[in-house]
Amino acid sequence: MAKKETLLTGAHFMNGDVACAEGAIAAGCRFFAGYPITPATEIAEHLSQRMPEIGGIYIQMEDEIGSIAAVIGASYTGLKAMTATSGPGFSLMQENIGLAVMTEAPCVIVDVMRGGPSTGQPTLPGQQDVMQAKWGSHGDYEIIALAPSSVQEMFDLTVEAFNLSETYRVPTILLVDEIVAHMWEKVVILSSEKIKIANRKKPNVPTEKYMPFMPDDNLVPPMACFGEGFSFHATGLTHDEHGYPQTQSSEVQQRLVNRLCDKIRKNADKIIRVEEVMLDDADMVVVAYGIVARAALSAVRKARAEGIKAGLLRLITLWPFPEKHVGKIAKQAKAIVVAEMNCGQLVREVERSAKETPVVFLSKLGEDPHTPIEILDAIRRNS
Amino acid sequence: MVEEMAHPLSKFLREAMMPHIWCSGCGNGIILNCFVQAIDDLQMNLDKLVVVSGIGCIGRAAGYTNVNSFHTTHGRPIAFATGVKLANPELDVVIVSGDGDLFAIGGNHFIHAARRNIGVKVICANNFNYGMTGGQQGPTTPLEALTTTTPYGNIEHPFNLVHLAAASGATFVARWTTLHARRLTQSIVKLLQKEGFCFIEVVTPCPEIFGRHNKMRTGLEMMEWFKKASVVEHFSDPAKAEITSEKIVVGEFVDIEKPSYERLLHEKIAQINKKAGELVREYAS
Amino acid sequence: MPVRLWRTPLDTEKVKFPKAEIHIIKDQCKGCGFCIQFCPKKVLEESEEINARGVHPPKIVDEDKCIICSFCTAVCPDFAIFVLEKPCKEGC
Amino acid sequence: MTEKKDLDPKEGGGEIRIGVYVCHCGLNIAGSMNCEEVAKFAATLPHVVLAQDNRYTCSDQGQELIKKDIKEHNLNRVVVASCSPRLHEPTFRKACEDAGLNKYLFEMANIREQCSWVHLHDRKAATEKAKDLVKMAVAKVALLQSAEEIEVPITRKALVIGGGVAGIQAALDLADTGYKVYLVEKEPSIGGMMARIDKTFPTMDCSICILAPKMSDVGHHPNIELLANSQVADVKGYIGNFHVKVLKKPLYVKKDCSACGDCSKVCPVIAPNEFDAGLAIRHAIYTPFAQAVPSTYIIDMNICLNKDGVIVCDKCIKACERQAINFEMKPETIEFDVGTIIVATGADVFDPSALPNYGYSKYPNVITSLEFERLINAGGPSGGHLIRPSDMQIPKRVAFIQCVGSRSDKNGRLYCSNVCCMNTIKDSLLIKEHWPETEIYVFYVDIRAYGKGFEDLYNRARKEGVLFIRGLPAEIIEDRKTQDLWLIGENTLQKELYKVNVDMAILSIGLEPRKDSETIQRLLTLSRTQDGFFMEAHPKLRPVDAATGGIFFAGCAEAPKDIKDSVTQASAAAARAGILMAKGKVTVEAITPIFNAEKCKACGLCTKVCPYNALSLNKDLKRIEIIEAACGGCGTCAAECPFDALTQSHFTDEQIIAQIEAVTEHDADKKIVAFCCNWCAYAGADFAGVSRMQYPPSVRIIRTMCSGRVAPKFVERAFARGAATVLVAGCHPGDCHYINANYQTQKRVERLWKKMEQQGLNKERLQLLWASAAEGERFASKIREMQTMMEKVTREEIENAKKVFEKALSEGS
Repeated sequence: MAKKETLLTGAHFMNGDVACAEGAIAAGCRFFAGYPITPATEIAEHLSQRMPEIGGIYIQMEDEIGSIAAVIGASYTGLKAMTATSGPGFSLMQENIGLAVMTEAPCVIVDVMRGGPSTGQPTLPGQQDVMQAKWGSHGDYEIIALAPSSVQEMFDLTVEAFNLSETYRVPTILLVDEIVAHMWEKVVILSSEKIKIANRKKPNVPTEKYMPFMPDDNLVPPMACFGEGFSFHATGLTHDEHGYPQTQSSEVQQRLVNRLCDKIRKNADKIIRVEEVMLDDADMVVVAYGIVARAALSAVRKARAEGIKAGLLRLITLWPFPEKHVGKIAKQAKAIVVAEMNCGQLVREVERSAKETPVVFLSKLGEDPHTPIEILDAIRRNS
Repeated sequence: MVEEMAHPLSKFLREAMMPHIWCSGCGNGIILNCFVQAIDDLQMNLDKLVVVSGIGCIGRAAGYTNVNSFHTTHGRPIAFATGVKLANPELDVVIVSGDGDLFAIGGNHFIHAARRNIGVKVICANNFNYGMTGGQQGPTTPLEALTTTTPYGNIEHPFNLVHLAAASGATFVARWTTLHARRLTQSIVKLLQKEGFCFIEVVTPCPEIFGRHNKMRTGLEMMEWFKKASVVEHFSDPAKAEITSEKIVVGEFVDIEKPSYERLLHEKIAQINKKAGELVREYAS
Repeated sequence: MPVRLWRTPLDTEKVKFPKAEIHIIKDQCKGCGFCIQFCPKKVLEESEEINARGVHPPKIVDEDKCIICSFCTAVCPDFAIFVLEKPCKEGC
Repeated sequence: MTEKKDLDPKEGGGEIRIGVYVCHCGLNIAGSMNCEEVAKFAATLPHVVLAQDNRYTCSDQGQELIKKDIKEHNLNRVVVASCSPRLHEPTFRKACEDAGLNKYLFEMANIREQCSWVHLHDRKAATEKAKDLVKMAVAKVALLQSAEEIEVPITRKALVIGGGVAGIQAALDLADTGYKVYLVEKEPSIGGMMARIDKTFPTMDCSICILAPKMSDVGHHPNIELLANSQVADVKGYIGNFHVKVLKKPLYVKKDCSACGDCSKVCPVIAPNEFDAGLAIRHAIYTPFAQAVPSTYIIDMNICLNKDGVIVCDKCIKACERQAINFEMKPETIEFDVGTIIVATGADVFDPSALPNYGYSKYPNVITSLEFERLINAGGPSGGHLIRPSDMQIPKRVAFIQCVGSRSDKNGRLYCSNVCCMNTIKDSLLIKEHWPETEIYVFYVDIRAYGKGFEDLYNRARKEGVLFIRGLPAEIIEDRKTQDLWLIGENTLQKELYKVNVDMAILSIGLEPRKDSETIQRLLTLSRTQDGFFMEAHPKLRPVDAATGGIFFAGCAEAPKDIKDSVTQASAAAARAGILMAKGKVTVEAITPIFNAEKCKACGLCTKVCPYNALSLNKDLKRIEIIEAACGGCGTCAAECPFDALTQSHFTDEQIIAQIEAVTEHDADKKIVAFCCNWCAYAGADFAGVSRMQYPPSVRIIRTMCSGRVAPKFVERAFARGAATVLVAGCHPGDCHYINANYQTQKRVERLWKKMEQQGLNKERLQLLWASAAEGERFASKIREMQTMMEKVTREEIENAKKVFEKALSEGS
């Protein structure tokens, strides 16, 4: 493969969007379809230059609906595919994210969150799409969403997003806040053999025996692609293991929709990643993700300096929600402080998992994220 | 007279999904018939054929065709197919969908795919209304026609699809009615062999849902209308090829050569990176 | 040069056309009647029998009149009719 | 008019000196009038310095005399009273020119066709009429002016209409001479009638064997553009400059066709083959016959299953390796310019089912001579075996029946079809050749074996034992069982009835004018004779020319002919056309409009009536501009102009009025003043003369080129001068030699009728007649009718008319 030359192995100074793009390339993404939108545009711009160099496809579609649709098409044709957008575009994509879920099309959607609702504040940060990422499309489904808080993570988690998406045949969302996306930091890119890559499972049955939606033991069906000699059908309609529409059978509906949820729920432990800082003895726990987690960390350090037993639970995987981790620390903590750049979204999941433990919520909207002092005050007040 | 013999074209159909859902007198079956006939005439490599459809009665055609097929969301088959074609230019990607799917909710994708000249082939069943949802007015509903949402007669001017396709840059544009089954098959054969974005509009009877409100209660009556009104005018000005109750201009309107998006793209890729992967080779020459 | 052509041409008997073998898959028929209506030789007509889908499939009136143009096959939306050439015995 | 005193006498200037020559034309004229008296009378007329009569003015001596007199007596005007100017005007004009006198200073008085021949039995009246005619001519000639003719270039290309043997020959001759030829054939292949015939008489050549090479020559000739399956849709323009539109009907098979015939084999539709007269079948996609040129296939859309643009059956499409079949082909119109046109449209055959007594199309064993040709032909449906249709058996006894559809006033046509006798004789010998034992009867009226080698053939047939029986059968009866035939009739030589039993009867059918002759006639403004064939310019001296310049005839279009005559005439026509094109230019008669700027009010009426758009109104200069080359010379513009700003040279108002006044000087109330157009009415009057049709001598014909030239004021003048009745006569509407100028005639006459009614005058006194050059009788009977009507016109009616129109004229001027 032409992979060796394709990777920018080594240490670089770059911004989050570029790191994301490079992460995608490292993950083996060879198809990008998108539509210009601030603050995700740099991802498209960078890939428009890089994709041709590595024999990949870059296309700017007529809108975000077309972008996600093309991504699903490319995915079914055997390429790892991605699109990148921001809130408004993310909303437009929701229907076809549902299609990707229903047809189990591996793909990555990067949502660089800005201030909403609607056009909102295109150039300012936000963490307001967290719930949309989980519930945005109609119907019941589970999905995977990751939240990087550094430029290095922009790279690493993009690779991770592709790996999860390929493994579980589920659209995977990289929820980035504008600050991380536009922040410049050092990024170290390892050589390809040191980067772990997962690819979708291929069928190992004769073509005529192939059933596109017959799951194996981990509930994920092996995936054939167009042009590989398996003539199969896929549809957004409720379908049986052959992929044939079954619009009248509640039995098939239950079997299908439950499996689509279970393949994520039952594999949640394998999927979920969090960062635990000074939690062993902590009775004051801050829960944060993305750029906010970085302020939270320094707040926790300051608190420790004041003798407060503070700790940080940084969520890397937002969906499926790490409820076990929250539940565990809830048992030992007096209170849990949740800081998000929204009016309270993920805090609801924390409350749900924390049972009786009180949860303090710090909201922040507009230009600046929470300062360490703001978070420290909250720690002080509740300790 | 023998009965047990199988229909010569049945090998192209997914027996499990037969009989199809289409009403008696509906022309969608004829379109499917002509399509698989064309595949047969060309002896196409079925592994390399992908049929994509959107939502609507004809949307089921993808599933009925026993090849790689994908039934997308409403209005999106062209965008989906764009991804497929770019990801593997060796595939023959055919979109079989309806007028509402392709030109109302999906109109934006259509004009841009035509403008880019992506090498996907679009066969549009034009039945003048939204059949599957019960016969609402659509982008091709004739003026004054009665539908379940234009009970007092349609006041919207319909699209002239062939004109739209030609203006948007399609390299092959044709219109036939389901009565012109043979010519339709011939045109599909051409469409399948041409480079770039190709479009065929097939005017098809929808007696149960559309016809019944417009004094054509049976498929036969609608087919007789096609017979009476159709005029073959190859390469006539698509702008003048309107559909009225008196005249339906049919024929092949556009047949030009123009490098496809995927050809240009992969030539560029080849220039930029000689060593680039699989995709490059076949276009590098 | 317009001459009135009233005779049966002397060699009319000599021209032989292949005989048709019409296959109707009755239960697949939805009774749209296209095959009957558009048959140039009016070989078919609606039958009295009612098939699995509750419609009257076509029946053959005169198979010898069929010229195997197969237009019925082309305009059948239900893949319910097709025509083959009768295996050629002597005299054809 | 202004007398050109300043001009050279030879240009008509100076004192007017007229010479009058009254011709006896042997006894043609002198036989029914007193020519001396006419000459004496002429001598008394103003400006006449010399008048004499002689036997043949058109003879060399006659012409020499005129030349001599012009020189010796300084004549500057000449009148010849003899035959029709349509015949000899060119002759005498030439004589004048030779003597240095401008040819436009010559005038003729038509005292033969329009006087002596039509008043054979009234010497006195004829003589008086002749005097009037001479007087009119003298009056006009005095006012004539010299004129120069302008030259128009001739396009060196020819159109041949019809691809039978005549058209083929004409096309090849012209093409070989080096001219580009467009050959237009209605049928999918050229070859026509000759291609269907088995053998030719009298030499017994294989017809197609000698024709086929010529056909393929046409197909390959670099100078010939063959437009088969096509029809002439429109012809505009004039001699040397015709613009032609041809409608090419679609073949539905592209040029790529290799004529392999695979399509025909699979085509499920069959129909009787026209080429084999319906005795053999062809498919809906077919080639007319083996040697067809162009050798393409064609689809007969009348029987093809693919109607209304719907392809039901695609067998031929699938069978055609070259993918040459195209159901979308549409008729195309091809346009080009030619200088000459040869009409070789051929003839139709008589349909004998019109004669129930012969039972054709009722009895299978009654066949036509054309069907016989296909039966006896080796390439025909029976492979050359003469079989009778009922049982395919070779007949032992055969009868030929002659003159079927010819020479009969009730059953078909009056004329002799010219080829049937020899054709039957040939056919009888063909039978004898293959089946010597066959009994052959030929029932005839007269056997006409006039041509070279014909009589020998006739005698051979008699020697071979062919029985010739004079007297056609009255009827044919079929024996129900055997389907043998009984022929019953009278042998007019032996004055006895016969009842002959035969196995098969062959009707020797005649030739007819094409059903669609009328179309060609209208397109080219031609004339037809009473039998319906096209009329030549002169039966003796211009037998292949049409009256319309630049158009010629070849083959059966002009009259029934055998192959030899058709070919001869074709070569003649080609030569005539070639002469024109070789010259490269043709002079246009100086009869174009004369414009008077002072009088013009720039109303533009003239531009509206000009059939050739030769006039245009220059709004800035407020004047009319004239394109002389485009002008056809009808003069209808001059008639239309309300301000006398336009007149037609050589037919000026003054000249015509002078003629009117000459006629009406004496006994106007006993005269019919007739204005006749040169091409139809005047020619018709000539034809009446040639046919010696008698009619009253009261009529005086004033010739104009077109009835459109007849200005209302001419008619008004005639009435004002006390004329009893006036006739305006022209071509039939639609046949106008000047496209449509005679529609103006109609309008003007209708306006006059209205006026007469309003003034309480009997409008009957003004008559309008449409008569073609062939309708001599129509003209004659109109004169008779007007004579009786004239006798009823009372004195005061005439006086009233005088008053009314004098007033009108004085107001008018």
